[in-house]
Amino acid sequence: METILFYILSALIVVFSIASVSSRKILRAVTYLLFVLIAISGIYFLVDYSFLGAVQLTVYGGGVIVLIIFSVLLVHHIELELEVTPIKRKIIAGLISVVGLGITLWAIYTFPFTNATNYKSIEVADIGRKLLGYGDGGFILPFEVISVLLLAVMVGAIVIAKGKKLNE
Amino acid sequence: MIEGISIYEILTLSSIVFFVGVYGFFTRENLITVLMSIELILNASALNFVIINTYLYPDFLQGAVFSIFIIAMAAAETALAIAIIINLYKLVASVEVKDTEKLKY
Amino acid sequence: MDILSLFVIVPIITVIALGFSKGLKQSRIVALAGMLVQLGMSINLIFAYLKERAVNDDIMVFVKDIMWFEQFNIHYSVGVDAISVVMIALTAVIVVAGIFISWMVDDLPKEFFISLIILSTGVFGFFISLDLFTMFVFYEIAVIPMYLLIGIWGSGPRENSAMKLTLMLMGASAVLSVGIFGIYFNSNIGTDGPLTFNILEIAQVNIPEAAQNLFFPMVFIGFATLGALFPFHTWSPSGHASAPTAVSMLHAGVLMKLGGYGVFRVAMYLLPIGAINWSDFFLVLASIGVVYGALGAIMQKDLKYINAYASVSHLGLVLFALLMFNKTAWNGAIIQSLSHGLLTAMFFALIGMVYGRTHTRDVAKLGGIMKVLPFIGAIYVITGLAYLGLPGFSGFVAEMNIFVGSFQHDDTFHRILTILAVSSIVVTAVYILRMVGKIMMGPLSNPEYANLPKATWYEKVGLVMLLIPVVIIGVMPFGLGEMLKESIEPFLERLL
Amino acid sequence: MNLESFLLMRYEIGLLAVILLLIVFEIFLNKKHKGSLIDIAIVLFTIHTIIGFLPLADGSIFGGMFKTNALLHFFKSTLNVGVLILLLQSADWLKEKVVQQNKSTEFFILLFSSLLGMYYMISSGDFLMFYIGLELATLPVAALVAYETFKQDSAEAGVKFILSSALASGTALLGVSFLYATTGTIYFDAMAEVLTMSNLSILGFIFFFSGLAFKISLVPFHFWTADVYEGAPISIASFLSVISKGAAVIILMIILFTVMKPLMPVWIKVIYMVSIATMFLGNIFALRQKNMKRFLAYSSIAQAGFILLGFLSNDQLGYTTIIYFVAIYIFSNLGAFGVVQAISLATGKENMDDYEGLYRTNPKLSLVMMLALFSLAGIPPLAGFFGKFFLYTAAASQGYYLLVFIAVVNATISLYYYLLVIRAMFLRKNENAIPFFKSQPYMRLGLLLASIGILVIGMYSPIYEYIYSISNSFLN
Amino acid sequence: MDFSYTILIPLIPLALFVILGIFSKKIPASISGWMGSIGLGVTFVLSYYAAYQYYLNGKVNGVYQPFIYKYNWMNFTDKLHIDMGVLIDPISVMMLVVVSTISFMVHLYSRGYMKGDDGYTRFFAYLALFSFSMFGLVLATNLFQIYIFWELVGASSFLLIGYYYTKPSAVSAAKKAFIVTRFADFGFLVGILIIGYYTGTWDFQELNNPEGSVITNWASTSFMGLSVLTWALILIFMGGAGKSAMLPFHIWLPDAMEGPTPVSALIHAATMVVAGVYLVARLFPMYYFIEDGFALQVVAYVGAISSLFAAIIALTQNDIKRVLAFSTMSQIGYMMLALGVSGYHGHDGLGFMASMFHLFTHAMFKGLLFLAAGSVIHAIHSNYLQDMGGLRKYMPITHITFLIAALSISGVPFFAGFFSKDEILTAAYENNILIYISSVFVAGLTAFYMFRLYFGIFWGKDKEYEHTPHESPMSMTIPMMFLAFMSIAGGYIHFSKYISPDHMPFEAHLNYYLAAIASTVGLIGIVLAFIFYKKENNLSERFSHAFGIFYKWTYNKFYFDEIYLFVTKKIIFGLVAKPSAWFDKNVVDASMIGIGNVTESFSYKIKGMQSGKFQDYAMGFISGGVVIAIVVFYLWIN
Repeated sequence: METILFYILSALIVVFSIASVSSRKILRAVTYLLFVLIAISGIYFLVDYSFLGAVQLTVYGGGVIVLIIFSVLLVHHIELELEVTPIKRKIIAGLISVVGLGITLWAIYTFPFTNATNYKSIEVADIGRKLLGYGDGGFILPFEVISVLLLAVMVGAIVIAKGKKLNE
Repeated sequence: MIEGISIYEILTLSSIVFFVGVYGFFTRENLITVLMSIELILNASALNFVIINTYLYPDFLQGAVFSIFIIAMAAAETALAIAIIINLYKLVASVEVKDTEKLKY
Repeated sequence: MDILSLFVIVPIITVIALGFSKGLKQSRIVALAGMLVQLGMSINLIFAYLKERAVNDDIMVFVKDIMWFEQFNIHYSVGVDAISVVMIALTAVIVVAGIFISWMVDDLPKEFFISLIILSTGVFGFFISLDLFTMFVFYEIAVIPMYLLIGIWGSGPRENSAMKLTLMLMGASAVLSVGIFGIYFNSNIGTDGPLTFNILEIAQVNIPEAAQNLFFPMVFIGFATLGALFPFHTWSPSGHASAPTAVSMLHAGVLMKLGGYGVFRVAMYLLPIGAINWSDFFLVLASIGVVYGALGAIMQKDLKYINAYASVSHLGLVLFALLMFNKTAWNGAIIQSLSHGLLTAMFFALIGMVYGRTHTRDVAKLGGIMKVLPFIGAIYVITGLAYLGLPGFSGFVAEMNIFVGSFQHDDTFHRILTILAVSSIVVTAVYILRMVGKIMMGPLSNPEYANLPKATWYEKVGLVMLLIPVVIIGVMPFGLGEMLKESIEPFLERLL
Repeated sequence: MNLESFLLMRYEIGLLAVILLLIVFEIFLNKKHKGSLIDIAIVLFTIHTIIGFLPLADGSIFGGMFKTNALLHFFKSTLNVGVLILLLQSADWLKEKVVQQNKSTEFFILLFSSLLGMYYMISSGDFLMFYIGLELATLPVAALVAYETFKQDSAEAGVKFILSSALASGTALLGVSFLYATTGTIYFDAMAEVLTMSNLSILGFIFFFSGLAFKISLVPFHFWTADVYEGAPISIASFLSVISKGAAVIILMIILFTVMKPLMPVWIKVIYMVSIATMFLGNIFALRQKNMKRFLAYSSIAQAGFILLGFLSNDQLGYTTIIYFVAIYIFSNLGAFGVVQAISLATGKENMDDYEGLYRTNPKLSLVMMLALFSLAGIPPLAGFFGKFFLYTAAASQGYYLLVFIAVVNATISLYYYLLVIRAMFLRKNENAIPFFKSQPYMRLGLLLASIGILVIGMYSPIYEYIYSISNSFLN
Repeated sequence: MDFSYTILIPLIPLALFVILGIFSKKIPASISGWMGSIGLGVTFVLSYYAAYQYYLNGKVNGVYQPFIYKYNWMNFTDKLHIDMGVLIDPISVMMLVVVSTISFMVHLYSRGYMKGDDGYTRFFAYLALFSFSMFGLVLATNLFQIYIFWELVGASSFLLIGYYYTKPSAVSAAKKAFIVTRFADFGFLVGILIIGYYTGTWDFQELNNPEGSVITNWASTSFMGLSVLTWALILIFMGGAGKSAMLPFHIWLPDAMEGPTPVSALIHAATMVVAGVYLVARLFPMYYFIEDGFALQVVAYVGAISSLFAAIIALTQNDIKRVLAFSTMSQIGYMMLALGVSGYHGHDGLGFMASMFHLFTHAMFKGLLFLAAGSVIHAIHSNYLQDMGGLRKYMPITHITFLIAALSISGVPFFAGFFSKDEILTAAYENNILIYISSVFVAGLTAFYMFRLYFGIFWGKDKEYEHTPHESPMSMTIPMMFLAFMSIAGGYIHFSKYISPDHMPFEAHLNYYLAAIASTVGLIGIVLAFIFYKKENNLSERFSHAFGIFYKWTYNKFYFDEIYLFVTKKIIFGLVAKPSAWFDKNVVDASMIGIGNVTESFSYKIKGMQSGKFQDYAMGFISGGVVIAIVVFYLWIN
């Protein structure tokens, strides 16, 4: 059952991600992207990491995609079609991607992974403890630092976005 | 751990997503769509971390936590990128890649 | 303060003082004062050296050694032997003469003298260095001001010439630096000591033959490019032609000597086996340079080009002699360095004076200058004759030492090459006389030249300063030769 | 965990305090006096810099996520000094352009958070902290690159920078995930113990390396550099080329020599190739540049190639030389960018042709520029010479004579284009040369500090010796 | 016996040169002329005193002993060094006399001749320099010293020929003289080097010792079939031939007549040009003993051919100084051939003695001829025969002295030339009949062209002169008269008592039979000249027509100048120097510049990499990573 589910999700992910990067209608592309993100969160749920699945859905589905849609709406007419990429460029890009993918897969498949035996699902509480722990294996420091980062990015985004022309 | 699915399959999936994102990054003619490709790339990485954690090293939650940070970071990045793109749009009324080719050689 | 470091410190102080001076008058006085002190010190050094030599049998005397970069075992290490002493004296004389000749430099005088003195600092430092690193540092310090000197105060295609010169020389120094690393990382073979840059210490070890064969050409080409080794000489004609007078003087007179000196001090001393293995190859290049430079000089129309090619020929002789591994020839090489330095400086000074008055250096356009400028004309003729190796002048002493020494080689091939090199004296006569005959003698080519201003006192002082040592060496070579030979010996022993 | 161990993060805390204080001042300061925020920021940062020089213990906190040692102290202080000089040099620009738009506090917040990111990045003990530090160092700069919101170039550069860096960090993340997959840990110390050679780990290393190489602008990961430098405000270009690159080099060094040690045979090859490519391409592109910022961008790419020579020597000599050269490079490049900044501010001119005849009108500026460029070119007795010479020595000590040869050839090529600037300033005479102008005191102080650095760091050997004495502290 | 005072003989002129040279502007003409003359007068006295002392008392056991005073000047190796010093032996003393006499006379003469010239002091400085160099050369104790002064002589000759330096012809003549002799000196120097290498010494005493190791070991090394020492000697002779204007290095001598006439008299008649003869004489034992005199044969034939060749050319020249120049060349050829046919011991050394004898007498009468010619030129301001005629009325002293010299050179009995020439012919006759015949023929030609000159100048048609020519002042005529006296008296010195190759006096007698033949031939020449040129007639033109092409060739000096010009301009300049300059510019230099240009154009070619599209950059980024990965895997797997 899980196997089938996984393959379905995988198929969705691959198909929609390809659709997302090749669709000429921008809003459709955004939508496909949303599907990909949702499908990925599905995989998170599949591996019993529901917390992350939820985060994925909220942050991406709720935050990022909306942000993108807003910006798309701000700068485009809804039905605007994107410019066609020259075929030569597509071929080269595809070639690089395929070679890169090939070498990555080759590296992966030549590595003898041994699955862990003590599989357990990831609990939110564990995550929370980790995030706030300051001893070994604790992640309080990155947690704090990323808050600074978010602050800085916020400041940056605001200061850029509010920018006006000097002469005005 | 998904039954019947080894880590190879999932890593293959994430790699495909990654390189689809890369392909998108290469070929999209619109800055916002390029940004979307980046989301694919970052998602692939996050997926990797989660899968590796659960499949191989479930004792520690490093990968799992890492992926949370990646998602947060992706959001921040996107926000800032969009701010900058919007600013560009204000200046040149376009978000096409071809309008960002003034600086060259 | 030890007697040698002053040779670097005095110019630095002079440069600083120049930084605070204003206008031409102050600048030239400051520069002159500083360099006169330098000249006085260098003359004092000769006597101090002779005195010290009498009681001190080391290869180098007045050795001073200060640790600089401990991790690399880089020292600031100075010391002199007879060869450095005479080269230092040569430099001091030419610098002072150069300042006299540049007495009236009009454009940016302060900067001119600063650059000139920085250049000479590099040269002085190079001659006193015992450490390859400091030597290399001073070498580059000496090269770089050339760019500004030629570029700012030069004439003709000055920018391109300056660029070509700087790049070729720095390229050569780049090659050289690889060679120096090769020496450095082999400097503790067979001993357990640390790696070292000190020439005298490296001379104690025997670098493996393979390494010597690899690094000798690098070090040799690195230095010899500065000594205008064929085919790496092409920076020299255009560079000289574009340079202002004092710079040409200093450059041909002193800077190019660094090449031969470096070959002698570093390449041959530290890599003797490599030197022997490569000697035939470079000997052929040097011989070609000797004849080829002379032939090149025949066809030139610009006075400075003539002189530049002549320098290629004469300095080719220095390298030629050095590659003969013979005491007499080496002695000749060093005297040739001195002699060529003085004579070529005189030539450039004279050309500068003629050019400054007539605004042309085209042989075809000049003529009969002697009638108008008797002093300059007379010195010109004397210089020409000295240049072509007339007895009584230093050139003769040098060339004869080289020829006789080289001809003592047991190998027929070397002797045949020597005869080839000797043939250059004929070609030299041709171009020197052609030049002297055309521009100094004959009818006045241009009526406008009839009222050229006569030589001024500072020009005369500059020329006479240079002429005196030429004559002294030419007439009384005995002391110099003995002094040099003693210092040559330890270097020669490494090769034999 | 006690206060003392908390104080190991003194730099970070200090900088955060500066940021917070600035926000406070921003809130309470009268609108008319907004200009004095700049002075306040400079004073605060100066205090921070001075405090930075106080001695500090080595240690590791947060379970090894944050490490500190003598080398990092030294380097953070170096970065501080660099940023201080940069601030001094940009003070006028800020006053003239930024304060008007009422954006100066934000500028400092962004700049300082980026610096904070670098602190964390180089102090990091695991890949997560490293990643966050990297992003914290990068994202605010992206905002700063686009800071001149009224200029299209600035916006374009911002777009290019943030999108490219996102790709780079994505790639690096993939690489880290592979490393994680092969070792099961993201901690440096732990990974160093279990890392072995395998296809996946090598691939992981390469992807990770490309992410970091992006920051250092190594070929072929460098393409963004020139465009971004050209479009960005000069201060930011300077910051990118000097501070951010320097920090990235240090963390690259730390990671390569600690975590990646088992992969050394591989990364030596990578470094070798990349070094040659970087030197050549940087130089060849720099040859024909007319815009000074672009010119300096390519020059800094080439310089990065030289830095890589130091990586080939796997001993204290190599570490020392890398740090030493980075310090020298910081001062030299700051000198060059400072002059460009000063001239751009006074006249708005940024092209090499505009510099013609500069010496005759502005001798001091030209001299600083000459010092900086000659230092970059490696001309004695300036610091750059010593740095480069020691880099060559480091490479040659492992027998890489061919590479050293290529490097010295490249140094000669680089001399060519540095001389082109010298030519414009000194050799050319120009009727319409930039007229004489007097820079503001801050700018002059900034240039003076840079010049002193250029002159002193090289010849004054105790500096090298000090670095040597601390240089392998990061290995423990 | 002490000859150390002879060191003063070169030093006095040197001092004069230094003083006059440095203060040439300050010293007025009147004083400098006197200074020079007095200085040379002193050397003149010293030389004669030395000769007197040496020839009377210099013998030990009937052999003239050399006296050597020297000090070490420069060391090359342990063995090879250059000494400076004086060597007193018969030939050097004889040369001292010749040089000091002529030099003194020329100094005296120049005071009148150069009067009013603005370079007066300079002229005397040059003369002093020349005298110094010539004395140094003569007194040299070793080959290298001779080479040193040899070069100095060349340089002072350059200065003196180019004395009228504003005259292009003078300048080019001076250059030509210097360069041609320099080329010959190249041979000389190589010869010296070879001798230094193979024998380890340059000292004449060691080289010339017939029992010494040098001469006994000559066969030790050979090169191309000849002993290396023979090669060395031939090369040294090349140097001598250069200075002495032997074929094929003679071309500079006629042109050198551009110098002031006293200079021609001093340098190009009496002293410098015989340096080559002196050099061969100096090394005579080596020439004689090594390879059984092979090199000496070369000397003989070169001398003979040059002698004939020059005499033929002299027939047709119109510039009186050039005629004298070719005559000089011809007479030096005589001296050379005499050396060439000489033996070593006893009476066999006749040729050697004759050569020196002729050198002596020739110096006197040729010096006189030049001075007289100078006097004529001084009077009418032209060098050309066609501008002259009938001058005997205006210039009696010149006329008489010229006649004496002409008779002397023509070998008319009882004049000095007769005696010396007779000895030469005798020596030739005894050794090589071919050379003898040629020499006799030359004797006839000599008489003919000398009297062609004589009649042409002093008789012939009576010319109308713009300014009536008048006799030269006393300062000029007195030296002429003195030399006229010597041109007669010199012949009565018994040279064989003083000079011989082995330093042992022997007795030489006139060979009346041969003398008669030579005198007859000489007289025939005079008579023919009388017929042709005594009165104005067109006989000479008819003859020149009759000889046609041969006349033309002769008139153009057998086109030697043209050949040289061709060789230098076309071959050396055109085919060697020019291509090498081209090569330098277009290959060596261009390749250096080319490296730069290629780099720069490469830079422009690849600028497309930085296209401005950040996606291209990203492609570079990813593909760079991929390529590195592929390369690394490739390297790592292998």
